[in-house]
Amino acid sequence: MDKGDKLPLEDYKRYGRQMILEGFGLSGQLKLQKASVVVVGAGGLGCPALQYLAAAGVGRLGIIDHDVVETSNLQRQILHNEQTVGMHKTESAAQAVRKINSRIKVDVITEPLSSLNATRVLQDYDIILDCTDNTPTRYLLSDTAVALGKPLVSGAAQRFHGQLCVYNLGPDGLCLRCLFPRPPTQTGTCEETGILGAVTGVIGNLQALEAIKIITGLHEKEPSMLIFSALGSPPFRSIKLGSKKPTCPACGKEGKKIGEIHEFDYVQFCGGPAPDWETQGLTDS
Amino acid sequence: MDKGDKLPLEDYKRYGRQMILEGFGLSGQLKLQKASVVVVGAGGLGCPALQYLAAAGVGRLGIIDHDVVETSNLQRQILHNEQTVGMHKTESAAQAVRKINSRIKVDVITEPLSSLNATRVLQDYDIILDCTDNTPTRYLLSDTAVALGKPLVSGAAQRFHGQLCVYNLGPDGLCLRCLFPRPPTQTGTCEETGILGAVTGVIGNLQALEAIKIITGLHEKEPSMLIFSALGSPPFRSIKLGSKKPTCPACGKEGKKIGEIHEFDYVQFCGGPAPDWETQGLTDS
Amino acid sequence: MSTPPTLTINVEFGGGLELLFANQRKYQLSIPVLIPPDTTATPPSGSAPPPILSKPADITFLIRYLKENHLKERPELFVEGETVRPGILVLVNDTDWELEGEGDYALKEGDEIVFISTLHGG
Amino acid sequence: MSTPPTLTINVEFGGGLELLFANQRKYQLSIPVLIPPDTTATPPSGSAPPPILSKPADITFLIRYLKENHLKERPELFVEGETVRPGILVLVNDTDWELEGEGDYALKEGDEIVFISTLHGG
Ligand SMILES: [Zn+2]
Ligand SMILES: [Zn+2]
Repeated sequence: MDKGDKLPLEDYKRYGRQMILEGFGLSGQLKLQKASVVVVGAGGLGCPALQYLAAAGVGRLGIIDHDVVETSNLQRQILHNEQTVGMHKTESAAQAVRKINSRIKVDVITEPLSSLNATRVLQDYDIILDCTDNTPTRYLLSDTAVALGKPLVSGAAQRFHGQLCVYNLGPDGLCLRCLFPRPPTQTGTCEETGILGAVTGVIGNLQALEAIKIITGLHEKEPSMLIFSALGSPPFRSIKLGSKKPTCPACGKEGKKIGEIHEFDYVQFCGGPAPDWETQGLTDS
Repeated sequence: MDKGDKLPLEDYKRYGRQMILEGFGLSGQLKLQKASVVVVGAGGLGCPALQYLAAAGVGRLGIIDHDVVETSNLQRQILHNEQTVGMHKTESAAQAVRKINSRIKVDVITEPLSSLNATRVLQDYDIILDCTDNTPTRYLLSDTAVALGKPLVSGAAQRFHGQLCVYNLGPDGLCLRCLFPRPPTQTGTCEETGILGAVTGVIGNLQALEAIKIITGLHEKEPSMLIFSALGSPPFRSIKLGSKKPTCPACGKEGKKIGEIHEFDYVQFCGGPAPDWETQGLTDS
Repeated sequence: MSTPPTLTINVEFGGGLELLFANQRKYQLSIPVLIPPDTTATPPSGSAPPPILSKPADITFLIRYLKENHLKERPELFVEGETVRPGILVLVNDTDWELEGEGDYALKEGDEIVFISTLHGG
Repeated sequence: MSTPPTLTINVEFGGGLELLFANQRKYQLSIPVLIPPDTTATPPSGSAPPPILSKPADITFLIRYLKENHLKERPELFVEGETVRPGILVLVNDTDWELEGEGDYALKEGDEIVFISTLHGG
């Protein structure tokens, strides 16, 4: 898919408003064109993220989801609509993404992500966006991103709150397990919490922005987490995080690691895929 | 259009995820259903704002713009697409909005906003969103919002930067002229500056969120401005602002006002409408 | 009898944790400067014999203090043993507590300690 | 001869104003605590006769100081007379300078003064 270092004249017109930005230029646009991003979850976070990645001209987008569109999704999952209710979210989102930008490649991956397929499915992409809605998949994505050496742009949203963090970026970038070596003990319930659509929009949008910054070399790579609270004053708070921890069970130094990665970290106890107890050895490859 | 205090069963399903939020509930959804919001500018800010207002179920949306969709818009104006290039932005956006939510009323206003029609066009709506791209229209909107006593949710974006401020909210809410009594002297050029799509997305999204908070009564009404810089660390900064100024030429106290509102404040010297020198007296009505 | 010296700190809850604390997001607390090495979280009262105060109040103390004085429901969603449960981020003046010594961080006048539950939804 | 006392303040530019200041967003400046009532922005130098210092350095002084020492191009986009041009927001420790006395605000050690150009694009 490499088109060399030339951009069609049409693309100058289309992407000109971002190409004239300082530090962006033709080289930035070419980097976007050659880049691939996989968006895991085509829901409240994935929809706005896909939208702005496609509009900016990221050359290849992967969309992973195995759910179908439901009416209750429409208050926030803005790539889906009344006509696509019942369709797979991947197909519905891909249709919308192709409409925004017919010139990019869109991969549709309609299978549940598990420790069995994560490496295979994610390895083709430069950057992984965590737009999922559950903790086990978040750990699976973090561990896989570490194993594959790829940055993971992680977003989360619930009620009036949102969070954004880039994991495993650069040689010092921490991972999810550096912060929380083991997943929270599951409380047994998986009832749906409330969520305001615009909150997922803000976070998903910022995920696209982080990915674009990483691709174009504009990311400053300081480890931090952004915390958003729609009713808060101030609404945004940035938290300084440390670097990668030598003791991290996922990305730490061999011999210094504390704790283990368990296969059941990846299993949702309320409707997720059945556990496969054969460990995948994702920790180091 | 008042449907009373009942919500169709279908809407419980559709909006349930936001209705279960604390402080929202059925009454919040009914308030949204009865509310009307006018979005001035269907560009980089207006598109994401319209999207999330429509998805949340705001009963009536007005879209004001007199431009047509161009290819150079597509990197950020995510309601328009390759097929709607050449179409009026209002029509293109309305088409997308109706697809997101067929059950809301959408008004298409394809005329340039000026001091001659602003009051008439804006008076029917509860909240005004400033999604415009020029200073004269920003002053026209602020002065008209003051005259009509309506909150103005103002967004702006340029290069890697964005700003968000709610003007004229509640009895003490300041207006644009409280901050800047007169418009910046125009430097004569109107060349287009660079803009990253995701930056307009974040701000437009937040404008929808502010409108939803105001409508549902969740807004805390503390005067502040949010400053966003995509490459900054931290990226967001909240600024405390004062209340309404008695000396403000627009919203100040009669007898204490300093300075005047000029008709030429509303005129773009680079391609805007021809000035109408007959003053409209928007300052107090 | 003299009151032991106290320090004032600001505590904030986010990400939903405030729901466990009477839905109040911000607390201003007066806590003792020094605590006994094996202190309970009960603040020293004037009538009891004064305990031996030998250790500065740290975040481990604060967690216990919050649990015993302000936590209203489902303690298992806030604490686990002597620390917070996995998935809760603790910030000392907007910095991850990891960088500040975690539970052993000695509280200082005016510190802002934030507990944020990480979110999983999307 | 003794150096007049100075205070250290942090200045930041945003919204595009940094482009006028060599594209550098943050400056740490040492400025005199006291300035002559009719001061020029030239910092007092050791060799010149010491001026009469009678007035605390305020934001009006800072604006002139920035213009004369750090502004690289198009001064009309930053200053207008003795103040900033319309459309520039001045913040004193994250608060609109309006609430702090505008140009007359006397600078204090460690103050963070931010100049932000308001945006018009959309
Ligand atoms: Zn790690
Ligand atoms: Zn005013």
